[in-house]
Amino acid sequence: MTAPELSQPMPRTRKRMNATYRWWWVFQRVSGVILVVLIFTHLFVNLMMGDGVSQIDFAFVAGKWAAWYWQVIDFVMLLLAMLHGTNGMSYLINDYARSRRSRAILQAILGIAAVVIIVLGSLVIWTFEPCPVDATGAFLPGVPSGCPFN
Amino acid sequence: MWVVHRVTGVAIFFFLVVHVIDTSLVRVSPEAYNEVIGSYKTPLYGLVEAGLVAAILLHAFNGLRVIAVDRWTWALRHQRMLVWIVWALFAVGMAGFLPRHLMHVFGGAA
Amino acid sequence: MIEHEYDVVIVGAGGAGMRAALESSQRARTAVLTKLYPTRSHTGAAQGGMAAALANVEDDNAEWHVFDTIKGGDYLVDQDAAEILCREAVDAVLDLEKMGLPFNRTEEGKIDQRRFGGHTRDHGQAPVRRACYSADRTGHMILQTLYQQCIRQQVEFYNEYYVLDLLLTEDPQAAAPGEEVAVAGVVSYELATGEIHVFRAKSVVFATGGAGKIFKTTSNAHTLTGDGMGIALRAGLPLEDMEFFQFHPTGLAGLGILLSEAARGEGGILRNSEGERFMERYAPTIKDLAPRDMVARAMANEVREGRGAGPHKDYVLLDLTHLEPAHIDAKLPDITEFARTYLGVEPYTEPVPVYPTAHYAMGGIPTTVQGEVLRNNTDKVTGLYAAGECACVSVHGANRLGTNSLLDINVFGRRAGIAAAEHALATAEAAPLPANGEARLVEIVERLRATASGGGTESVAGLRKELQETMDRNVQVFRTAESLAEATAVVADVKARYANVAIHDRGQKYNTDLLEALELGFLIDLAEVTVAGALAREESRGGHYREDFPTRDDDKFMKHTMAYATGEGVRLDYKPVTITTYQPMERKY
Amino acid sequence: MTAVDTAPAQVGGVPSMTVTLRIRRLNPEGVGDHAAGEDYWEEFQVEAHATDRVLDALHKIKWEQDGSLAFRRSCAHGVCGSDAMRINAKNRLACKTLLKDLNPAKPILIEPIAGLPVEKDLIVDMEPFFASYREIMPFLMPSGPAPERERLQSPEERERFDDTTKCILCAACTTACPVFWTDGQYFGPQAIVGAHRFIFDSRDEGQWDRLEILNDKAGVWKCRTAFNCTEACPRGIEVTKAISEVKKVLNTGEI
Ligand SMILES: Cc1cc2nc3c(=O)[nH]c(=O)nc-3n(C[C@H](O)[C@H](O)[C@H](O)COP(=O)(O)OP(=O)(O)OC[C@H]3O[C@@H](n4cnc5c(N)ncnc54)[C@H](O)[C@@H]3O)c2cc1C
Ligand code: HEM
Ligand code: SF4
Ligand code: F3S
Ligand code: FES
Repeated sequence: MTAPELSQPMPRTRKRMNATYRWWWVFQRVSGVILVVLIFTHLFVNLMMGDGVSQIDFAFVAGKWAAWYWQVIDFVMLLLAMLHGTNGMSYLINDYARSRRSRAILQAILGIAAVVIIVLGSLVIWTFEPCPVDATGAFLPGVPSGCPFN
Repeated sequence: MWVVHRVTGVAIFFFLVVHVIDTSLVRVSPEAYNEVIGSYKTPLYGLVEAGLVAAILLHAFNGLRVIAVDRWTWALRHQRMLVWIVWALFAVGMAGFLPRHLMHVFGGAA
Repeated sequence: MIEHEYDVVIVGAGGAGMRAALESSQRARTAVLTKLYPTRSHTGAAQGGMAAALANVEDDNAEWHVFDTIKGGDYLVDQDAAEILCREAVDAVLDLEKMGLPFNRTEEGKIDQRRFGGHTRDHGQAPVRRACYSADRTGHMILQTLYQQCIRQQVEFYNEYYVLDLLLTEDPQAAAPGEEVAVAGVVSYELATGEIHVFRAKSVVFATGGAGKIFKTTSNAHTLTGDGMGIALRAGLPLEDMEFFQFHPTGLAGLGILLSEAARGEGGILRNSEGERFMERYAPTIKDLAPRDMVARAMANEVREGRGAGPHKDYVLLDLTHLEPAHIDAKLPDITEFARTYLGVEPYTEPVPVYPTAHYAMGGIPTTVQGEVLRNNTDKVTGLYAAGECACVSVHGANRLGTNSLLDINVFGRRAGIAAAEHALATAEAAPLPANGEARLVEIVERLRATASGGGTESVAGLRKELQETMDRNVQVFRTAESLAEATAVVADVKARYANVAIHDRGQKYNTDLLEALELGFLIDLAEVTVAGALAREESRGGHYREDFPTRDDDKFMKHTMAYATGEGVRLDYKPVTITTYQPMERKY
Repeated sequence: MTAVDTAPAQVGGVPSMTVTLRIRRLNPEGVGDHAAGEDYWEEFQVEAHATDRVLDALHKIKWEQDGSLAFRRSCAHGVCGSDAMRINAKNRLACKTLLKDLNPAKPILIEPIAGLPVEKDLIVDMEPFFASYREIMPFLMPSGPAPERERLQSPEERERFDDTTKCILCAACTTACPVFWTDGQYFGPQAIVGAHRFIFDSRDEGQWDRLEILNDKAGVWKCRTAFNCTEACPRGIEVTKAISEVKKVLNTGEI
């Protein structure tokens, strides 16, 4: 009688693995940790310090973004939050969209929205003009009082 | 807890979208921005804002719990306790924020 | 009716069925029919271990194992079969290890072994560590490992297909001695649809497990209704040694859930209400590790003589409190949890109430050592095989040693699988199916289903309860002519009323009500042959203890019972025991 | 009669009580006013002891009141995995849940496990569940020629995967997982438990094949650490821990 071939070794090689899902999973965690710091500072500065929410106006924003580090901080926050949020939303779409088609459509919408928001947001942060002027060179109404009059 | 994390995540996401759009108005004109921001300074919106902060706090603390659970076996074994800690931190955070915020919203608008 | 054709059909996907399938499916086209998903089979409930003289932890050899098996079986063992069992044991264990079974390990990384009842060194000198184990879930690991290998080999399973009839070319009782009777196939009922499927095959292997549900208090699953044995009996084949039923000493009192003998192997002690280690009186050498029949009788005797524990003085105590909790957790995690869950007893600090529970059918479908089924003392049924608890080789004789059954299913499951496949390969064409072969089953099913709409007055559960209670009361550890006569009468009454049984579910799909009724039919038939065999065997041997004939009578009863179902009731015949090396001696421990 | 009376022992006198069970039913062929495939609740009352299991109560209903009630069961003591069901909104084995551990004053809610197609009453189609299990190649894949005796493995190496060897494939975990409910693409926690058992077995060489499968779309990254699985597991397997160990291996590349 032949011995059973029950424990014959199987030839195999270690393959390169698709990193997409893992990468996003890690990103979700890393960005989460960084976001905690950023968002808490953001909230604290905007809502808790000084006059809280009522202090926020153009002047407040202008005051902040006058400093380059606030620009950097807010940009990083925007980017991470959007990527983190977008990926999170994409998880949800995957989970809840019933058909292949609706899944593809929703993912596309999400992707476009994310790109638009990120581009828009970064433009705003980086090209911010604390003392905007109109076509004639006059200051727009509402500019901060600190803007130089020339 | 998983549901809470999902719901808060989605809420924050939508807020963030709106928030970026309104902030981008600073590029349009200071007046437009101030106008929109001004409309946020109603008591109703103040409450919405409070809800938003609540969502962020919850999502953040719970997010940290999830990260901890994935990282350390100890946290994994004590995850139930960590859930309570998340709620406790959330309560503390809200206790620190709410009175001040509501004061600004209802009292300090002038 | 739907027809299928295979080389080999295996009925049952427990340890024996899947071990056979692994062999058969790599040689021939094989289907496995099982009434449960394979992983639900009761092999998964086995706890303590699987015997093999690996000698990993102390001196041991197959010869001693053979002797213990024969002596443990009170010399009713066929010694040629016992030799095969014990010699092939080492490979059976190593095969399982190679398939991935996670045995507990020694410090050197070898398979660990523990003590078990009746297993001794050097012909009874002292207990020996022979049971290979995986905590107290050895059977679970065997079942999982075999299932995993079946997945790997892509074995074809028909899950939730109840085999309910066997098709033979001739009526085996009408056929003359020497005349060929061959298997043609089996008839099965698909639970999901209620459809009847006929499987034609060159070889059929029965591996349908035990029949513990003829008793009320049992360690066996609700589904262990002895279908395979019942089918064989109805098809005109004999059943061997059915009066030998093992009562396991340590069932949770009142429930029957098993606490493995490993509990005693690891140092647990049985005590009566006075706290006395009473086994010292019954088996001075190996005390609590005496064979099961002796321990079960000792316990019942303690209770009978008023030394039972508890408010009704109707159980004894299994004491583990002197063992380290860490040791208990490492070696006996599941059974201690059973005590906590079901009795609310904490085994670290309290002794556990236990009482004998119906556990294992030593008897079954008679086979040769290749698993070939016999239709009388000598003639085989061509193409029909049986292995596992439903078969009787006979390696367990009058009393099975603990850990020898997991061994049995692996050794003889493998042998039956190989033999079935090789027979199929050597056979050009399966025997022709008898015309209308499924008619017998269809008729029964239709009749039962019709009762759901009226007619029929007896309830399945009610009859089953009466049957089980009488078996518990009269055919348990102690038996007498009187108690057996009472059981005979009750079984006959239940059988008569069974003709009038009614079910509720009139549906086709998942009609479990209908199947419980069919299973009850088998239980009744098996109870009948069990009682008949017990009444005729006027001696005490192994698991069969007659108070009116308290000694073993080798002159009259050194022979296997062969019970046949005939139109006029049970007919008993006898078959000689194969003795090769060991002459019967008095059994003392 | 001289044989000893071996009527079942009663451990302490347990008083009996009436309990109500509300069972989620479905008949694929229709019954009474209920159309084929319609699901509905039905209430039953049974006399039971506090120490009875939910399975005993279900049997009482089936055997004394309504034989058409369909559910799976076999071993009746929590080792075969047949009777996972939702009892008071939690996945458990009916044979391991004692009535005294539920609130007997309120009806006990019994439903089939969620996320798998219901066939009849409490019976669901287990095929998708077993398909996921088969997917992760749950069998030892050693390399090199088999040794003559056993492959050696130290007690410490054996201990690493002990927890996940206990799985009885009952599906309580997978059908409690909210991610499994949502889309049905997720293999579910059981498949990861099944893979874990081999990934951490020192004798196995097929880990990376399994890890590759679990690293993919339907694999471990879908787990949201909801812990429902760990809470549901009747064998006390730390399912979420097993999942997290698999994630760690994928992240670090080391086993
Ligand atoms: C609680 C307990 C503990 C035990 N512990 C040990 C131990 O430690 N050591 C030891 O050696 N032995 C032990 N035993 C005994 C041993 O486990 C069994 O004898 C053995 O597992 C039987 O295996 P089997 O393959 O014959 O049957 P089973 O595993 O019972 O399988 C029977 C199979 O047949 C199928 N089947 C049944 N009827 C039909 C039908 N009509 N149609 C289709 N399919 C059908 C079932 O679906 C199932 O797949 C123990 C037994 C019990 C109950
Ligand atoms: C404040 C710090 C934050 C932390 C610590 C954090 C943490 C996390 C973590 C760890 C996850 C992954 C959960 C899992 O895989 O189980 C996650 C998911 C998610 N996050 Fe955040 N997050 C933060 C901020 C944000 C913000 C600002 C948004 C919105 C833009 C957001 C939206 C989401 C969404 C939608 C998900 C997916 C939820 C799911 O799939 O269940 N998070 N978050
Ligand atoms: S891990 Fe636990 S809950 Fe899940 S199938 Fe296995 S035993 Fe059941
Ligand atoms: S419930 Fe599901 S989400 Fe993960 S922790 Fe368990 S698999
Ligand atoms: S019936 Fe076996 S697990 Fe419940």
